[in-house]
Amino acid sequence: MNGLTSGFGAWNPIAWALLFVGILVVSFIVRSRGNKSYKRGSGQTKVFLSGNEEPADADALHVRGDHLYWGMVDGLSAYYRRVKAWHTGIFSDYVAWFVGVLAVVFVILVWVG
Amino acid sequence: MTALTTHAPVLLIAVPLLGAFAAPLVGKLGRGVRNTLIGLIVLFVALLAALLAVDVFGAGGAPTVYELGGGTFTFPLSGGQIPVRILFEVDGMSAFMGLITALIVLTGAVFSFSYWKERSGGNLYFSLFLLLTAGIFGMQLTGDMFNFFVFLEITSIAAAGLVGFRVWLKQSQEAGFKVMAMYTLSGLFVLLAVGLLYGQHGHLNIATLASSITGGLVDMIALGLLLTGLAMKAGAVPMHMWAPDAYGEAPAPTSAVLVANSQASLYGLFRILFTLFGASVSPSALGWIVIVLALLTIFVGVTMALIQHDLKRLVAYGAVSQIGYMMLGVGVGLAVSATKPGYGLVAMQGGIFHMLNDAACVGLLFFASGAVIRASGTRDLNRMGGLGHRMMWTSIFFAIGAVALAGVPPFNGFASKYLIYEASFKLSPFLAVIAVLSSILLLAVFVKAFQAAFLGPKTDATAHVSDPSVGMMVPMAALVLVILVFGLFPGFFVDHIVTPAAKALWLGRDAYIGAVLGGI
Amino acid sequence: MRKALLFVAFLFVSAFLLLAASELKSLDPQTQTEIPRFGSPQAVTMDDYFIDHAQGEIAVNNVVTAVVFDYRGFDTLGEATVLFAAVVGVLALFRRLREDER
Amino acid sequence: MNIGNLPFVVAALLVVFGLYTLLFKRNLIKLVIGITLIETGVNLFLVTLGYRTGGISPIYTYAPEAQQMVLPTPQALTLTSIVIGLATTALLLSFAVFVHRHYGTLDVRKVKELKG
Amino acid sequence: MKDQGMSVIVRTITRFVYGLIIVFGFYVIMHGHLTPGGGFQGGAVVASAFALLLVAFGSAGLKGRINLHWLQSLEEVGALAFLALGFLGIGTAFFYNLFAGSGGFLFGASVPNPGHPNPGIFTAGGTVPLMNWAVGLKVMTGIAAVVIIMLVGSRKEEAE
Repeated sequence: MNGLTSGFGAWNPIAWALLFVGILVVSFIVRSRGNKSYKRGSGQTKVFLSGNEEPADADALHVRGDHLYWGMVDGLSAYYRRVKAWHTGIFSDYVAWFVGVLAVVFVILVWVG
Repeated sequence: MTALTTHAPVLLIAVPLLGAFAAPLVGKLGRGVRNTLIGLIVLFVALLAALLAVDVFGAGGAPTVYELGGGTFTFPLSGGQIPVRILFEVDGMSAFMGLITALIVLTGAVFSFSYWKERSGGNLYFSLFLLLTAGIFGMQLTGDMFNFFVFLEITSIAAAGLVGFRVWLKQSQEAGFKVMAMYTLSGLFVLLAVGLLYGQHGHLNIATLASSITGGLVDMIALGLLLTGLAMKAGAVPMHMWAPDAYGEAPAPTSAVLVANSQASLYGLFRILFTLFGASVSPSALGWIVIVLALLTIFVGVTMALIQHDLKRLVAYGAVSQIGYMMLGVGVGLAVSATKPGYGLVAMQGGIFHMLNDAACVGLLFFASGAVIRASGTRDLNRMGGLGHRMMWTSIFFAIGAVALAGVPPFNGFASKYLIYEASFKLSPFLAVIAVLSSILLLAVFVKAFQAAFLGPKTDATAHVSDPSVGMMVPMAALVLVILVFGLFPGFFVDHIVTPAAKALWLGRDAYIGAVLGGI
Repeated sequence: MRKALLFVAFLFVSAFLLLAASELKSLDPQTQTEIPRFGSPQAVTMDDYFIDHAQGEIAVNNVVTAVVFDYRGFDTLGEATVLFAAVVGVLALFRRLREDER
Repeated sequence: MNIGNLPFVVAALLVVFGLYTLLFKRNLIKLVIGITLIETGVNLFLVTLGYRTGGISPIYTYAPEAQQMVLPTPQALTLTSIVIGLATTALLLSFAVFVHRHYGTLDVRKVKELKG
Repeated sequence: MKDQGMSVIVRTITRFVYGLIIVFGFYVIMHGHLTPGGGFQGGAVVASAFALLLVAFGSAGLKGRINLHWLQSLEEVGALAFLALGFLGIGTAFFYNLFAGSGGFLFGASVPNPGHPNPGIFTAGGTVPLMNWAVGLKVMTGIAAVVIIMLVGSRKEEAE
């Protein structure tokens, strides 16, 4: 009824959700059995930024959009240099890519059929 | 009621046209009257699409023929006769696409009422909106090649007018010119292909052409023109560059309808590949062309989305990459459609089911990003932050749409992508690897967007923002409901609406031709 | 380099288009041999139906008008819609903006 | 490549010229002209498809008796596509006007705010 | 610069000619089902008369003579009329030609011995002549509106 079978595997979201809820319950049980003897406001709940002081102004706490994944983008810089070279916003290049794909498709189809 | 069902295919096009023609006149009576008219028309259209779907899927997705200006023939034709008038031919796939379009148009119109309240030119905006709706429905329901081209042009002009509607933004004008020129180019090449087919076979009806196409040189070149033109209008890499411009620069509610427009041209592409040329070309070659385009679309789209810092442009690249998943699923099904193994049908189910899921998720994301941009006054992710404190519901909706589109269980995106993964793995593991990797990257993309826009501490820059008005919240909530229902009960929908659509496309070629020409 | 590749692709596309246009064939009714299609179209059942039945069914002397407005009237509706869409689009582009939108 | 189909080839040649204009010209107005060239070529191709040797125009008013007529369908299709071309050209030119109003230039290489 | 149109000769000739152009356009629309032409062609001819006026007298000379709102409303009326004519035959099917050969008063006459030449029956054709009129109205007003908007709009831009 609510499951999917692809012939090689199966996917049942209801069962998945029940399992998820079960895991949540277990984790809450584990948490409730934890040590309750620490005090708020003391050093025990202080934010640990690798030993530095927590910055005062709020803006410094927020990681802006492009700063996230900068390492990944930097690692892929070779790929991104090429791909960005495609996306010149010039209209003639749009038509050029269209014509190129058209030529390739023509060659393949005439060669096949 | 039965009369309504009988005339549903043409009413789906004629009623939005009526609204489009009447909107500028009725708008002179005031905004309330106009909005009432538009709302009634959109509701009626959704009802008609539902009726048509119930009718067609009740018959197991068998094609039904509607003759415009009929009375000349009765279908299927007896031997020797040929259809001379324009025919509408509705099978499971068409009805399925009609459901998608009805969903997006309904929510988009309701969203537009609030979104366009304090803007000028509302009458013209809603007129173009309904024209685009009528064009999309026409592309999905028609059974005549030249009529398909006419509706293609209607969608092109209406979409370009909507993209360039905010004339005070310079980027919107640039995007409007580019989109209009590219759409016109694709439409003209489709028309050239139609002319070639007419010159060779003397017909314009899809079923008649499909029965008489032999696969000569002229047919092959016409196929190439159709394939490339429609793939460009659907936004397949490397012909996708217009798509982020269009989706990103259009007003938020119309970006979702533009995605539905791309899906309609994708439907036209599938109809041509399966029905029109299904028997005359080796399907594996066509299938692998589509698969290669799909892989490029998935990977390039998602990697380009990763480095965007404009919120709507980021979502737009995500939408481009999702077009690739549909092409991958259906391409796998097409590549193996000579020897029909079991996983071919699974792939078709995945690709076609993903159209519906993608429409819901991308529509929700565009609505949410439009609300965010309207509230924060900027589109730059680097200058956003901390919006989640005061826009709680919008952030929740955005998160749900993002994880659903990225294919995180138990949402609906995973249900369709799961089928695509399994079936494409059976064809070649490489395809599944690329698909899974791109899904993970897409999740990373939306994590970036969510973190940059909604998370972060309260700042006085976000002191004035708040959740949008109820008129904008209701469509988003409706799409969230759709996502949850499709995510929790995928089996039901796959069994009842997706499988008939997939079979109509994958196995229904003879039925499609026979519905017009009889048992030939 | 890219320009050279582009030009080669352009030449390919042009060659295929011209080839397709020149390869349209039809069969000679007397001698069953392939002749150029221009001037002697072969598959004309639909058009002959229009020419023969236009006066009887629609009572119109101008067959082209019969095709445009009756047999393929829906295309004409779509065509009028396209023109309407263009007019609405141009009106929308050149409309008078409100002050806060400039 | 048979010479009997020369009219079709000429119509296709117009399409090729329009494509060349789109690819290698830099002025937005010239790009619009290229698109209209393609469209003219397609229309010419369509209307040429309908020709029969010695056929008269398919109109029965005062027509000579028992004379075969040219095919009417391509003329209808051409009529439709001409009006569609008019509409697209009007919208494209309006967009060109607004691009010039915002960017101050018509050079397609300078109209590239939307990149990446 | 203010656009004052062209020289006296052109303006004088235009005064004589544009009426004739409009009359010819209406003739083409009216006989669309008998002679070459039809709604689109006739509408384009009438619109060309508007364009000629615009060229001869200039946008400044034409200010206040042509009401753009009226043109737009008339175009929508023409489109709605065309759609309504399509809806007339919904009893059978959309775009069903209800009046053709019905003998009714509205273009209901039928053609004697069809398939052969005849002088042309003006009152035949059913909804086809009516559709010609609707499309003609729509096309003439639409094209005129587009031409006027684009000219006036670009003039305004130059003035700024």
